[in-house]
Amino acid sequence: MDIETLNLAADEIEFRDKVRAFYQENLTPELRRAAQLTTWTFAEFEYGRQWQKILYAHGWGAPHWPVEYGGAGFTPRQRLIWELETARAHPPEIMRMGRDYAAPCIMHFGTDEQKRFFLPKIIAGDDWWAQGYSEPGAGSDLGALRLSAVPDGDDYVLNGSKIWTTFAQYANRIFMLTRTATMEKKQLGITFLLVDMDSPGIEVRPIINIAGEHEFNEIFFTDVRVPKARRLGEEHQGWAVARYLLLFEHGAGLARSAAELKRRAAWVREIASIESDGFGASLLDDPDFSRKLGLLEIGVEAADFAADQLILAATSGSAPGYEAELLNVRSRELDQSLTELAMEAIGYYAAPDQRDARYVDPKANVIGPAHVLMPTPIFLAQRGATIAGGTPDIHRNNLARHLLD
Amino acid sequence: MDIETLNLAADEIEFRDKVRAFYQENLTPELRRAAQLTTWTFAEFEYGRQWQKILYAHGWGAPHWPVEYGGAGFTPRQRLIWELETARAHPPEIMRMGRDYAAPCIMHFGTDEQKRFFLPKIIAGDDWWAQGYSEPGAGSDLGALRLSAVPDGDDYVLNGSKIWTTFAQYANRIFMLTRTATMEKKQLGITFLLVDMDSPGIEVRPIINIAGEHEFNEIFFTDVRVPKARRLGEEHQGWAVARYLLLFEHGAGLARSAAELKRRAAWVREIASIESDGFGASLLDDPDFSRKLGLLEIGVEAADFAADQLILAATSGSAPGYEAELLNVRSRELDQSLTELAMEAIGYYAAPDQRDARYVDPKANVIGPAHVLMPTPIFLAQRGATIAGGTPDIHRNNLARHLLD
Amino acid sequence: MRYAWTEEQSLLRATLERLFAERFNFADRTRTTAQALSTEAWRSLAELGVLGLPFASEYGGSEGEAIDVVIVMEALGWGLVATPYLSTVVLGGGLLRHGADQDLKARTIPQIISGAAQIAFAFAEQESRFNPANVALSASQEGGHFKLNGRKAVVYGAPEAQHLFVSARTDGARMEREGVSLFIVPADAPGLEMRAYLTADRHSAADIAFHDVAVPSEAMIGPQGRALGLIERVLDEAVVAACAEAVGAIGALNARCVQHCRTREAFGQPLAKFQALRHRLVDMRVAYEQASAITLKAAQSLDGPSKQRSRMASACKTQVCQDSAFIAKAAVQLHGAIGMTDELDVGHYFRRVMLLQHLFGGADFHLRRFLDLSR
Amino acid sequence: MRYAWTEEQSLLRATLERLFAERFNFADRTRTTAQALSTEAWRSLAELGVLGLPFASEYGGSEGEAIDVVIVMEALGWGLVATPYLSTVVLGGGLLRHGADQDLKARTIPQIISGAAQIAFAFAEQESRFNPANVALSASQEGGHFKLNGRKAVVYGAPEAQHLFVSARTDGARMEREGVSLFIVPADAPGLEMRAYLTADRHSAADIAFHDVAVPSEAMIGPQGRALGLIERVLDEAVVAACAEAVGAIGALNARCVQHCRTREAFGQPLAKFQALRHRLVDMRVAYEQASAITLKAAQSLDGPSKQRSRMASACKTQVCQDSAFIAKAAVQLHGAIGMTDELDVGHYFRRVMLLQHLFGGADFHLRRFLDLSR
Repeated sequence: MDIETLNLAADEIEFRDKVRAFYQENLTPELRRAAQLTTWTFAEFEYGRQWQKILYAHGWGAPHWPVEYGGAGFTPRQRLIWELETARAHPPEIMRMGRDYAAPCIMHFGTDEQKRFFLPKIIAGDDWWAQGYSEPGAGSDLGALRLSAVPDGDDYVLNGSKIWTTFAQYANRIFMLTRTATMEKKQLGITFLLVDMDSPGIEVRPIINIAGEHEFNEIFFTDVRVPKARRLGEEHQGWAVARYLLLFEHGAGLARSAAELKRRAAWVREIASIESDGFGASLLDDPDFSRKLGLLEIGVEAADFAADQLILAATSGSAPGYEAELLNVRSRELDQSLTELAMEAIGYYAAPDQRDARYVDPKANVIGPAHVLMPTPIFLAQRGATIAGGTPDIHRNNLARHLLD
Repeated sequence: MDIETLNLAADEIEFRDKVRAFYQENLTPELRRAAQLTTWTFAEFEYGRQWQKILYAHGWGAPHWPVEYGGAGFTPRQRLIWELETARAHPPEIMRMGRDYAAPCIMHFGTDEQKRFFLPKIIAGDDWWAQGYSEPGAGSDLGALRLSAVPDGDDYVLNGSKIWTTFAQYANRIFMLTRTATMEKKQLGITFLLVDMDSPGIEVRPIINIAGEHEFNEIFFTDVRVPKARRLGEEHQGWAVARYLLLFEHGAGLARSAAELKRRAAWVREIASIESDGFGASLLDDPDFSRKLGLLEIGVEAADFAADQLILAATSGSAPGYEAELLNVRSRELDQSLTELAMEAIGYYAAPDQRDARYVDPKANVIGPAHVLMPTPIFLAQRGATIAGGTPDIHRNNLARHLLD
Repeated sequence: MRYAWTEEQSLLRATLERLFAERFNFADRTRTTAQALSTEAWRSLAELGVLGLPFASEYGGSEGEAIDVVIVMEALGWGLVATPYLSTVVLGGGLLRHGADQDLKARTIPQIISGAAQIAFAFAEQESRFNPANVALSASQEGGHFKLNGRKAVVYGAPEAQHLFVSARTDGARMEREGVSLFIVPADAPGLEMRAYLTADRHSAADIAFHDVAVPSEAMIGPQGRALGLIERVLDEAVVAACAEAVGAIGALNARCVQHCRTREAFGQPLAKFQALRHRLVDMRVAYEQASAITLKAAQSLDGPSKQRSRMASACKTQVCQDSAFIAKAAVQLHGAIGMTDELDVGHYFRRVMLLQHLFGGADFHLRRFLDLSR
Repeated sequence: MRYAWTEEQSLLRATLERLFAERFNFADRTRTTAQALSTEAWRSLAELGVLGLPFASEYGGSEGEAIDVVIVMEALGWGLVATPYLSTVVLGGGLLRHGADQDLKARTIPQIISGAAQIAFAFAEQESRFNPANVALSASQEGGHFKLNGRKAVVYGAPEAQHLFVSARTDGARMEREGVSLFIVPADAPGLEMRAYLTADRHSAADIAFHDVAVPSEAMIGPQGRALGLIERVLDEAVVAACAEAVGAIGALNARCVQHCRTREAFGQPLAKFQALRHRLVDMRVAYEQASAITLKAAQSLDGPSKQRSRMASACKTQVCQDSAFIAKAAVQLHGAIGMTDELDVGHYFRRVMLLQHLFGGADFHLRRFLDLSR
């Protein structure tokens, strides 16, 4: 969505300018670079951490939270403007599992004690949460969870392992689904726990991803004791918490992801305009390349418009749901195709392994021109866009159920 | 396959020249036109009939038949040369259900009486057979056949209907699968009958196809009496006959279909070289059009080479089977894409309904230039290429069974 | 497609859908000819005032927006109702609205609205493919009038039209943008020779030959040799209208397919139980949503700046061509042999959708145009 | 792919498959570095005499056909074994076989066959993309020798090579076909500056800068300014070889996927029970068959007339790029999260296949070349 199409009222323009000014002043070159060097969901952790502290210092640490917990109390329109301006400014993506996933659940299911203890540390950027869902052998099928939590006095004793826990190496807390009973309905008997990463018996094993980066981890739990006071919601009822959390994982960020898609398309166009076609013209003049780019740009226009309609409907209170999932399937295909096109654009320079040049504080110079640094790792890492959060097959299964059953 | 790649021996060259000369002399302009005006499997019936009589007069009415029944006694190599030269000459396709499907089954399962009676009329082009397989509600699923044949004295009494019987309006005989019993295994209880189309109680209803042509029919059977002497194979064992027939439906014509694919590609290229791109050049110079054509031409090269290997393997005795089906799936996609490209090439002139101009003896002049006559009806009719003889889904099911189970 | 329709728009959609479902559904069509059907539908649309939607109130129109035309075209596509709406109201009406003088408007628009007059726009030629500047038909000035000589190809709606708009070259070489003029010509003008025919999708069209067809200079619309801007604007509107019809048609096809998969059985269970088909139906729905979105977006751009208008119109055609062809082919495939017959509406939708691909330029033409306008 | 292999060819295939499966399978690799592995593999290939396949017997080669090289490359692809075979034997060996004089052949080819010497071919530059005639690196004659100045980009095998073939411009403007010459340069020549690195698919490569690198005129291969024909012939051979490696790799990926679907369970049943996946595996197999067919056909054309040779090589790359990218992406997708890790070979195959796309020109470049050669 172009913010221009919102025809803003005077006070909304004022708000927009305030937000723009904030980004103008606070996004340092390092922070901008951290955003540009992001291949997957989150920016290099340290810079995400710094950014969250800056946001917090301005009272915008978690604008969407209720005011009582430190939220900014934006109106739906202001929230929309905030998201659009954020997309426009392109700050580093913080490790959002605490602020955007755990926190809302703690607000909804947590005890006063839990709220008092956890929420301030999250918004302040002092606590960082990992998400302990998947287990080896249980990917998209959460019903098959096996990590056991056995009640013992005031504690649960945890044994088992979690996998694909993004950025767990930086987390000091983890919210996780554990098996406290085996029942007829497999979703029952799951309990939602809030665990300290420094608990004795927790061991983190890094998993290097296809782009050569340390995104994922496997976490082993051996007789890890977790106080029952750290249970969120009822025992065996963790599924209710997980379902509630899902709302925030999906519904949120429609505007952001549409804007990211547009940024990606513009990025590819820029790379193509720099690259040579080998015959004296720019790659952008190559009929085959421009054709592929054009088709994707048109797809982005369509996805962007569809997103607009859902966002406007959402701000006026009706839930997207099914249509959002439809749009999501298409948007991820578009995004992956764009990343592939970017890699195609840089030709032979797609090949060098440039990991050391991809830190905010780089350990090596770029091999080749500057614009060849990111396409390959982004292409590789974004293969995960159709794996994390459900494969296209899973989404098509859901959508087919809605369509046919 | 290019016949050049066969490096022929002297006697084979002699044979090839004999075949070429035959086509040279006997393919009249009308017969050539009949072949060019074919949108689906068979040429305008009357010209196919004429052509079969010419073939028969030269002793080539059914070259692949055993010599005792009038076959030409070709060697496998000669058979291959014959097919390639036939593809090259492009004679009208005859309504082949009698000669190529029914006859081999009669030879294999038939009584001497049946052989003596049917085979000579087929090869002479006096008898023309329809294929009575599909029924309303039972498309690819032959186990679900319901048309009943009840024994009564020396006859069976038939009630029910057959559908999608191609060219049945020209047939004087029909071979058909009938239900004589309902058993545990649904394929059992099916009986294979050879029926005269002029039997009392048979009624033929034309079905106009998507190209506006009368290809299909529905045939209704009401108390139709068929002598038991017209049963082919054992009672309830018709499935064995059907399976045997399938070998001939699939295995055959690998070389022909590969050659047809190449002819189709050349046809599209020719149309594109005639058509204007609207900006002063030929459509063949349009980067988008040429791209699509080139990709298909390359696909055809690959399919052609794969077909060659199967043909060579087959002439040396090993059965294609699975690989043939794989190739088939791909070849049909390629062919349909080529027909779509041909229709795209002629732009606005794809629109006029030119049925009356498409007879060998036309009832109207072509609207627009001559080359715009065929693309649309061929495109429309060829949609059936992925329906008749099994949909891509059906083929993928079969192939997956072979690949995975 | 989620969209915030106004109350009037929702009412219009409902009315048209009911009309076409009740009075023009496919099952009844065997009873009547294509022409008779078209005539009757045309009368109903006139009665509903739909023919006046885009026109100014001073001529009896209802001052509708571009979106309203999209609604009508989508409904026509959904109902598979062949009418001259595109040629008469969108093309003819568009040329009148944006190009004609007061007098001509006052004489012609009321005839359109009442359903009394139909119009066709003859712009394509055998060699022109999709380039509207590629005009060979010549208009040579002789005293107070022009003489038209040449041919136009596949002019939709011409056989029933009273007035023809004709693009002609008054100056310059064949493909030059300059030198293209626009004339309005009575369909019965001496020297005008029509070969009328039905198209494969049951619309009415004609090839037209002009032999010294004489028209007065007042018959020229807009400035001499500078009609291309007007023509391109109206073709942009027609592109979006054609896309809207395609969107309606593929919406109907998707509905047919879901219905078919629920009811038709194979190997002992309904088709809707096969995962491969389930996923295909989802992909068809995704494609429909996409086509629908880009069409609405393009419609919103039609009255904006000309570059963005043309850019979005071309984006729209590019996208809708792909999505509609995918859906139409999948729909026939999914219905199997019955989808290959003239007896089921699926095959008729298929032909319409596939021929809409070409109308006013195919996906390739518009993709290049989109790219040129994106620089 | 059904193909009539000779007995020797079948034996070679079996030998290499066993060698790579037993001594170089992915599981063992964590124990050793990429370089060490490559060196060991290289030694084994030398011992088997595989490095001598394409060379004439007078230099110790075994006079093999183009198909034999395809067999080796396919096996390397299947085994995911990174060696300098492509750079040393196919590129270097090809330039020697088709371009070098007796003396140079006699000095160099035995070194290659024994495994003692490696060669790299520096042809690409930052601005050249896939056009081998786009050469800016200059070679200026000064008395009895030439001075090379300029840069070459992403030269595979350069860090380990003793000899470099370098395309340089002795005459004409940047993109002219005339004026391109070929030189052989010692890797340790003064003024030659290498930045060595590993590629994302664990091959060894370098960017090379030439500062007044002096070479004697005897170092020039073929006639001055007329090396492009030779270069294009060898690049055609390399294209087919690269495609063969890709075919081997996607064959292995398909096998992995079938295995994974049989064993991995989701929602209580093996993946191999889901129709959508079953059909995808069939499509992957169809794509593999197609890539395999066009590669063999192209190999058969390599020693034929140059136009058909180049036409089929380009057809091959165009087709194999599409099929291999489709399979590689589908394979990662189908394995899910585990396919996204460095721990499973699938991700390594994926990177190799995706980078092979670019090598010697991508699908678009070769499609246009195919079309030009089809006129």
